[in-house]
Amino acid sequence: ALRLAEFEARIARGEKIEPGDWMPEEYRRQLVRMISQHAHSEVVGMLPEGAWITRAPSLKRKMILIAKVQDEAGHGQYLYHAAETLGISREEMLEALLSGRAKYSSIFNYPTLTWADIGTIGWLVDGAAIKNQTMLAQCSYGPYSRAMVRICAEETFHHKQGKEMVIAYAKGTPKQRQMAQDAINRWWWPALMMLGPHDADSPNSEVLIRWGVKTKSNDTVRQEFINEHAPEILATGLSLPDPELHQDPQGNWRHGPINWEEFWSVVGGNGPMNKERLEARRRAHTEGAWVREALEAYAAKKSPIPMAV
Amino acid sequence: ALRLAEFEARIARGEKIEPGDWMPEEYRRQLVRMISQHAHSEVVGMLPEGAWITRAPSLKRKMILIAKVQDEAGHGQYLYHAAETLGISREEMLEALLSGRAKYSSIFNYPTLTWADIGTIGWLVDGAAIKNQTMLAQCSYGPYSRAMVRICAEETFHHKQGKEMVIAYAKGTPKQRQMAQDAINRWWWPALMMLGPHDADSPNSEVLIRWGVKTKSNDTVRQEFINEHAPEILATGLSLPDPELHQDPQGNWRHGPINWEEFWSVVGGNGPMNKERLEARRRAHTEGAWVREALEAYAAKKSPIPMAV
Amino acid sequence: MSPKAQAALIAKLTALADDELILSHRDSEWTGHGPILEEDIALANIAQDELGHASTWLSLRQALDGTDPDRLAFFRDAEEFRCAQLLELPKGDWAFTMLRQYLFDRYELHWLSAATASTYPPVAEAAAKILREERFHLQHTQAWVERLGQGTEESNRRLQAALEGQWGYAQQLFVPLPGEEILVGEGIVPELRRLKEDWLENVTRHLQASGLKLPLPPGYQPHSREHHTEHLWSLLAEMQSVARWDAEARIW
Amino acid sequence: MSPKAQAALIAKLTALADDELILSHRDSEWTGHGPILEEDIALANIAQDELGHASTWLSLRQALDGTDPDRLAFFRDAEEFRCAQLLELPKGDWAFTMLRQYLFDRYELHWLSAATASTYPPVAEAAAKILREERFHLQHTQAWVERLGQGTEESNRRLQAALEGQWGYAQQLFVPLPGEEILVGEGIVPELRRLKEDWLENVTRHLQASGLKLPLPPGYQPHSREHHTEHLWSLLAEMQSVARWDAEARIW
Repeated sequence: ALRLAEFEARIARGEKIEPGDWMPEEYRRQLVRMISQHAHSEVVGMLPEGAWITRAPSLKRKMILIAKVQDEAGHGQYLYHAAETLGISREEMLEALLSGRAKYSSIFNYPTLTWADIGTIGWLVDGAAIKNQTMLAQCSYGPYSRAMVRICAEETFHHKQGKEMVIAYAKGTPKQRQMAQDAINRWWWPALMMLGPHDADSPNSEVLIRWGVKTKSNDTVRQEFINEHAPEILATGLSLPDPELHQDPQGNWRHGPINWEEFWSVVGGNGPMNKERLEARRRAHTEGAWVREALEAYAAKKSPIPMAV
Repeated sequence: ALRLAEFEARIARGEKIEPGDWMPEEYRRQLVRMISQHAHSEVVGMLPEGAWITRAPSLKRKMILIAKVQDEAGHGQYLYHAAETLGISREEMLEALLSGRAKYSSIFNYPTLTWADIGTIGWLVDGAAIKNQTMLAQCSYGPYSRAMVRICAEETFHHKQGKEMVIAYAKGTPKQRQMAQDAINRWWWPALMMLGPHDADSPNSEVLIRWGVKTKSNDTVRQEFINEHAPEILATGLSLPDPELHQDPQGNWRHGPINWEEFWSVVGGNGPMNKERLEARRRAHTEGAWVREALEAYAAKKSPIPMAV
Repeated sequence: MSPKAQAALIAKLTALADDELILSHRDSEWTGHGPILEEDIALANIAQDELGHASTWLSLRQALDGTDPDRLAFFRDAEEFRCAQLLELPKGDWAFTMLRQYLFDRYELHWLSAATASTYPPVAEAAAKILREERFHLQHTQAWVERLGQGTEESNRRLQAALEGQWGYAQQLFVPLPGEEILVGEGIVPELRRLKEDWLENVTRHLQASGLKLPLPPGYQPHSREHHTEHLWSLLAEMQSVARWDAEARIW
Repeated sequence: MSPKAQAALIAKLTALADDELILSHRDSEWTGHGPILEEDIALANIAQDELGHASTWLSLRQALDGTDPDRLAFFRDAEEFRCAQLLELPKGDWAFTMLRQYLFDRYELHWLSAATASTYPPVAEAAAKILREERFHLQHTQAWVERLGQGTEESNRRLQAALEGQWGYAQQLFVPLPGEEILVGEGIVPELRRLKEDWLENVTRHLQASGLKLPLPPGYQPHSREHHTEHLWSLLAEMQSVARWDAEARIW
């Protein structure tokens, strides 16, 4: 109890908790859950976007998209490292993902149906992620906080590129405009949902806020996201699929009711792409088994010189 | 020697040899070789054309192509049955194909690169095949002869459809015309080659003609093919890739020198598609193994009621 | 027919055609790659029939609004297609293909049987004609489900996996189009809700008798034919690649 | 530069770009599906570099004849592409992908090293720039060939199979284009025949040291870049599907 008080005092003073430091088991557990979930989201998130690299309609867009998806793999890597500082191995985390025990962001269980989805994901999904990550960059756990700072910088770049793309299509040909509108219609609500349940329904929030893991509630972050994105999207001439959306006297953009039934159904494994995403990861893992075995066999032969993989 | 004389006398009288009849071992061996090779050609021949079913540019063409490839599978089936009457099993024949010991028509080791290849194969490849098969319909071995009669009727239909398609594109848009010309350029020589080496270089021809298996030499059949097709193709306004091609005073269309080096290289396994064709067949066979095992297991459970597969 | 009913009928005929066209595409991907030569023939035959049915439904639409069937098949974009998502899923293994064809054949049989009583004679006649072919398909795929379900452990496992992957998608076959109630009201097409009971009872009985585990959790169930899977874009990119390759060509 | 040399240089730049573009396409098909996360990153990096090189060569062409690189990449048909067939082959397994990249990297290293001495400064400069990246690629893929060749029996078997599938195709990298002798004569590009000896010696040594069996029978060797494999049409149908989807669009 003394150690807990000391721990909470450090957090209250704004100090960062570092890997060697004492921490409550629940703090460790919650961080492992959050960071690994975040890492998995980056890795699974490569799938819906990666599938469009081969179809990108210009050399420039293709280059931007490969670089973006590569960054996501890189983010997954930092985040697995950050989680490892809490005493869990990458293998354990992967096993939890592939067995379906671990979660990843619900948003990646929606399909990418047209090229405009790529811009829209950059603008809305990365936009929502940035709001969340900016908050997490203040996190009390040092490695997670530092990973977030680095990731946020790159995501801001992706966000800008996505926005630029959607705006270009909104001003483009009728088919391009229609494709952009369709993408906004499909991604708007899932982007709001990905910021998590309303505060009243968010079971972990209280302790996470007390320990400085989260510094803002889901609804606060969501409001920040809407306040930035709703007017910008409307300014392009595209519409948003929420007839109740309006700005209140305080200047906040208020949304209509969110379909939480859909959210929980997707989180529970019944989204359009849950099965396929997990199967794609499992297939990559299974089909890569012989490669990993070959690397181990080779490393064993060549030891003591360690192999850099 | 008496039996051989009797056998040759029957053939000389134009009688058909039937499965139960006595026949020289060499006659049986040559027929097994030819019929199984012919069956394999039908089955392997499904691959270059079948790959375009999903890309056929109109509902009518798509329908015609599925039907055609299905017919080829059917021809494969008749021919395997015809070969089985000579005491070889389908499994043995398949094994010979998949191991690379058995041959199939060299023509299917060329790639189908554009949609016009489909029409061109119908016109030239089926056209060449028909010349050969019409000759084989006179064959002294009853089951092969009857299979040829049936197959020829269907191939004549495919030939007509292919010709109609190429003529339509020859009269079509510039891109269609160019695509048709390119296809003719690529398939003309292989079609001439598929009728086999010159008579002087054809090791099996003599005995096959004596026993009434073949009733015409390779060069004779090739001349028939050219005499029909060269003027028809030229009449569409397309050209043929043989600068020496001309009609002689007897009315025969004479071709320039054939690149036999290429022919033997393709026959020897080094054509553009040899590896891929064989691998596609092997993959289908391997991936279908569990299905065939399931059928056997099911049949064993349900016996004595025989299963109709 | 009222203009509203006509618009609804045009939409319905398109959806019927799109189901058949896309299923035919997936089936035809097997051509030359089947596990047994005889099955290459049988599946090519089914693919051909389904393609023929697509043409039939499109020609009924053509009679109503003059649209060219080839333009509809080869020049519509993914978001304009109205096929059910079940039919877009990649061909998978032989168990996946046979099961999908079975679930669809069984649905089609119920739908066509009821549609022979359509008050709109072209639908009634087309349904009667197609029904004859579909009985053969069903016989064939029903037998395959039984053989694979009762074959080896491996074949049962693969079929069960296919079922788990398809069950939620199959339910979409019974979701009516917007406006379909008008057609049902006028007796032009059968009501899907009713057919679903028969279908469910029939397939459940046959799947269980074949050794498969049911009921299943509902899983993801697509609810609108305006939305598709990630696979449709690529499927159409391939299917339409020749037709769209030459902007000037009018005749193929 | 003479008009003849200019035409030959345009053709050569196009072939250089097409090789990189198609290889990049095949590599990028792995994105999200690699055997190890770190390798997803490394291969995406290579794909990105190759795409960058394609852009570089196309921009050199643009400087000569004003052609827009995007039009060349997205609106040319298969028969107008001038890539080597090796690069069109489907991605295969990890051994296939690593080996192809290795054989190509090794060829490119020799070519680029020689091309830094080009009498046409834009080629010399581009070669020097690209060479820096290619050294890293080669280091990476060379190490992979060794690891897989000396890893397990399975990895050796797969690599050997990949080698047998690619060996004949790889020889096409050293077949000059029609007219290329003009460029060689003017010192604009290196002569391929000479590079081939170095390449052959280098790859043979490394492959053998990695436990692979060489020499191999020559197999099929494509001899003209005007002809392609059956895979190119489908690859382009996918690659160009968005760019061609909207005939009016000029900006993507």
